[in-house]
Amino acid sequence: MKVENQTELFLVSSSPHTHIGSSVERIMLDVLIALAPAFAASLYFFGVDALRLTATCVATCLLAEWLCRKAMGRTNTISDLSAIVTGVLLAFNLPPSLPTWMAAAGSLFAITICKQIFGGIGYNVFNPALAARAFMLISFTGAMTVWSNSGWIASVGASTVDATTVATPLGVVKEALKAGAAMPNFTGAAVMQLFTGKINGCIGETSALALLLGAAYLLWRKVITWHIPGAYIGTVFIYASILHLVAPEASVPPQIHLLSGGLILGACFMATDMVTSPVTRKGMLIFGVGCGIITMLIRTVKSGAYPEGVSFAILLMNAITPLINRGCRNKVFGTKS
Amino acid sequence: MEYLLLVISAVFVNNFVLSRFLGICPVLGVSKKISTATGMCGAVIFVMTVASAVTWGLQKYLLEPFGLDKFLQTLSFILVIASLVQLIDIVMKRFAPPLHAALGIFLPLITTNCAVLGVAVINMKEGFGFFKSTLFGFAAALGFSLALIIFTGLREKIDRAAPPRCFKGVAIALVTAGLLSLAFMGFNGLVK
Amino acid sequence: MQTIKSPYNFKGGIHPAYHKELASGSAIQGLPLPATLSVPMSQHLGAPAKPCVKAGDEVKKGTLIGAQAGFISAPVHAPVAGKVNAIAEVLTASGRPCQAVVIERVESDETDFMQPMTNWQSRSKDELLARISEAGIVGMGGAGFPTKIKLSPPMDKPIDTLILNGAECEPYLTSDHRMMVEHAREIRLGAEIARSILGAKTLRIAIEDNKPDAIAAVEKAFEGVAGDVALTVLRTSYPHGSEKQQIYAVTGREVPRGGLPMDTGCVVENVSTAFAISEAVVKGIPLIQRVITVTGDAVQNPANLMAPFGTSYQSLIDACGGFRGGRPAKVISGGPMMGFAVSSLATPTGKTASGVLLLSPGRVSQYTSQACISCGRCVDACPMRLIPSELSQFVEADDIEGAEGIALMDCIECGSCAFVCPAHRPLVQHMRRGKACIMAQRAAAKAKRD
Amino acid sequence: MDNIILEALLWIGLIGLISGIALAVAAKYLAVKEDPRIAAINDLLPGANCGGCGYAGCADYARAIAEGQAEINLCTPGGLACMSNIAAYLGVAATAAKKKSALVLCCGDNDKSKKRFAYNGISDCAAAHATAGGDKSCTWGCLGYGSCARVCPVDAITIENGLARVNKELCIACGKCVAICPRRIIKMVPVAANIHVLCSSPDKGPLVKQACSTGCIGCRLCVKFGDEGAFVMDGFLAKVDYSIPVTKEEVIEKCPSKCIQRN
Repeated sequence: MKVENQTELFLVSSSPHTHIGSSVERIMLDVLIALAPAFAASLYFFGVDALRLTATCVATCLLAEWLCRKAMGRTNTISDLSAIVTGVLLAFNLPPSLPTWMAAAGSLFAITICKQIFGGIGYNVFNPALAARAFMLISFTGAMTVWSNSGWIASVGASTVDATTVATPLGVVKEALKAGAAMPNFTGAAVMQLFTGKINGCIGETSALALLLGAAYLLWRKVITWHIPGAYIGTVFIYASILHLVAPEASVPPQIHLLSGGLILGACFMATDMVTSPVTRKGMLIFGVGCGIITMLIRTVKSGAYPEGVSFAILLMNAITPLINRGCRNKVFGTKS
Repeated sequence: MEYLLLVISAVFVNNFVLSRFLGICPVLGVSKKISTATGMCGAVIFVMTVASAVTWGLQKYLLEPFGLDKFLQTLSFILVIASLVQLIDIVMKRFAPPLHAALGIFLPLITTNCAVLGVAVINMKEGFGFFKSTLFGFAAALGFSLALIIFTGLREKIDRAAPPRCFKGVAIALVTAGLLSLAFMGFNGLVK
Repeated sequence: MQTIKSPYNFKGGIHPAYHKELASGSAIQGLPLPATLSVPMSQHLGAPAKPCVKAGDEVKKGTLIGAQAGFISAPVHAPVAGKVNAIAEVLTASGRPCQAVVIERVESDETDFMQPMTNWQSRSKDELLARISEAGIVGMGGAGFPTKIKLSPPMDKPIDTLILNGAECEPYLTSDHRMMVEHAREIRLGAEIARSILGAKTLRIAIEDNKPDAIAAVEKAFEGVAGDVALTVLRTSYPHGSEKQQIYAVTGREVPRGGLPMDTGCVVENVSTAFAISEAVVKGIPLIQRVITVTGDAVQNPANLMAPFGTSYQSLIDACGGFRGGRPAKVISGGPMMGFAVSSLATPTGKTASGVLLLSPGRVSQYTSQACISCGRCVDACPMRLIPSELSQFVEADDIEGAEGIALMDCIECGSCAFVCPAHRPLVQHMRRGKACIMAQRAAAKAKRD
Repeated sequence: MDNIILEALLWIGLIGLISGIALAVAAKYLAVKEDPRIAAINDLLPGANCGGCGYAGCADYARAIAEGQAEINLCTPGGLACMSNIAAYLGVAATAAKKKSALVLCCGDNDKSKKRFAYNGISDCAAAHATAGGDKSCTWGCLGYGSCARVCPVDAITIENGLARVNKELCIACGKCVAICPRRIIKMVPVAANIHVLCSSPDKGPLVKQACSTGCIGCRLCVKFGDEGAFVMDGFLAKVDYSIPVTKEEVIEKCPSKCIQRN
């Protein structure tokens, strides 16, 4: 549609003729900037593996995007940076020891099946990175749940858990509870460890501190609003607090829920994905609350197959986003009350 | 509690459409408009609940006493369900013509909706009693409706999407259904 | 008279860069008139006027050249003295072809005005309305709705509030601003005339707070007006000049969906229209010229010019020292938010054109055919609380019925959505297309019924 | 063994009988009077239930036809034969009785009628037309944004260099393009006719020349040299009277602006 105007003709379009100056590229760039602290943290905690996975995912996503657009005979969109964002987010959701080819396969799935088949950015119905993670979790269950030992288990004194089993914090708890053991003892130091990120987990999700820094940047740049992360984290907090108050021995304290299992990453960076979340403020709140409830359901029902559940919760809410949008339209100006 | 878990299981965990992959055809067929989809949901909930009850009676009082359940189950169930749907079709045409018009060809198609036969067969396999069978039929239909309505919402969005030409229409709808069923895997194991 | 801060803030709206400083300090001035003027017969909403002169006729300044042609229509008068060259077809600023009377100007002081109405207070309401109609006065804020009709609401819609619109929320434009600074007394007179016609108890003057000198001038001029009169200072936000948002900001009343401002007991008149009313009633001068702001970063000396209708944009630009930095990329009639981009500098001015905006290539952003990324910024910006993203996608998919179902017809085309859209989607154009389809369907259905 | 088979048959038969009776009773007492034409039209449709017509299956489409809500030419699988059968049954004129096809009455592509301005907006003719009157110099000519091509159910219209062209082999004369063209320059013409005046501008010669190098300037040469009555003037625009067959093809050469063309 853009006109290359070398001639002396005036440009004519429908109004308005001025623009605030924002662009999709700028939004994506802001997201990347916001992800930078978390990337730094992942390099610090996981070293070369973080770099290997992130580079693999980004490169594969870019390549897949380029190839898809080429094959469909459409204008190339790799310059809008959305493929890079997908690649980084997917990499952040992978365990450090994952083989490179699996990361590449997941990235390919994210871009081709979850995004470009629908026509590219804006048309996809599920967050590509999350859908790809769910796909990998089911296809490569073993490799997707192998974690390196960061000493967190020892620090909470979960002695009942087999010392060779290396799991994420919530995984530890779930295994312990399934085995009928007592709730591990969460010391202040253990919580602090969760906050800074020295724990087992996917490479980008561990450091709550770095992620919150990024989220603050996004809020400041007005790329996201507080509604989705606020409602999501708030719901998880309230739900976990109630459980903890009712049965302190059998449930994880709320602060552990908030700081682990990729909740911050999911709430601030994945649930806020514009394409797959509602457009009105009311819809965003419902979306966030829904994500929170489903996350907690998956986490706390003992027989559940997954200890964490952020990705599935967001995916499920992605699925009903069109329905939320339909039900949460604003009251039009002049509607009789 | 047991009944509640049964319902939750049938609606979310072992969703008929997204987990057992039954009844895909009406989901693809009537997911273009939310109004038609809700009508279809109503019809399916009604048919599946009634069919569960009727087939339970058929099994309990006819097939089992006469030792026919081993080989006549499928045949007789289909026969009963088919006539039941026809009956509903006639009744609906008489008393709810707009709904009948909205459902169009898809009402007779419930006859061949494998979810209906599926729920009857699962009921017998699990050895549910009358109440449990009926409840399971109802819950399974709820699960079907949930999937159908979610899918309709998505469908309205993907119908406006711009897939490559070869993926337009049902193809992209099936891809979406696949991804949706991937998302539903999150409920795995919540209820045994 | 008191000055109050607007007690109500409408939801949504945007804060574009205003660039008013380019022309706001420049006093209203005349311009060297061109040799010929093409006066369009359609400078208002409704049926175009019917030319009532022919080639070769001599006209004086103020001679009727186009007769009112229907209920919603307005007459057109000769803005200068001269000889009618031809009745030709021109493209108006909005791009629609219409008939125009081409006048070859002669230097002459002869006028053909109406009788001044000294002591207008003693005149009847009908006399005053007839004068306003005869003078060809239409809303000068942009829509061009005949003022006479606006000032004669049906009996069952009593008007209690007259709002003078001096918000001028469009970026760049300063014509109303200068009118208020330099002609506040005449505006007051016009407002009093309109108020007495309407029998409105309350009078409000709405001005955005980015025009302190206009506020001061209006405060001074309206000193001593009797009754419930106040100056409402609006916070600067686009689109405060839109009737619906302004009525809300001033009175807290919402114009009902599908309704008109008079349903809330309000009538909104632009300050320039009030000026035109006072000129027509007190001096007998029909509406033949207006202040037009020539501005933008691609014009040498931005200015506010008092230009007779039919002056070509080329003459206006010449009077402002020509282009700055080469040919502009876009020439806009009106402001950047709701104005029309024109294709030629031969476009003549008219009653509704409050500005000519010239933008250099660097200031112009282009629309693209990118997909909506559902960021929801348009939803936050929409002052009508619609969902522009969804509306545009419905229209794009030719689901006009679906778009109508989610209030497409409530769109006021203010452009806030497209202004903030990071995907640079031509949202307003989608809305216009959808609305045009619905209007066509309705017209067809009506034709079928009749 | 025999016994069991017999028993099974008996029971199935019995269930069938009961269901059948129940249905028969229901059908009798709960029957809804229906327009007999619906069933008849349904029989004429192919019964593929493909939904290509936009209705939920053939029966629904048949009902829509009987109620006069739908055109009879929407069935793709049934094609022409199906349409003429329905037309015969309903006693309406089959649209294909005298075969027509759509024709774009303009031959001014982007090289012949230059742009007045650079249009930046949605690719839709009505939208382009509403933006400053359309970007083509000729305000009567084809805008070339392809609204007709998009609405064509059989992909018979292509856009070449800013000009729509109808492939008359493919055209089914549904009239959708005629209705959607904002400039009203697509007309239905007999398929048999093969010489046309491809211009719609009623303007005087000099104005046309300014706007387009191939517009009809109203020189009347075609009227003079063509067959008696085959070309008629409508103001400054020549038109073809399709009731008169054209034999003198030299008019194509005679036309100074080359807007009389074979198609």
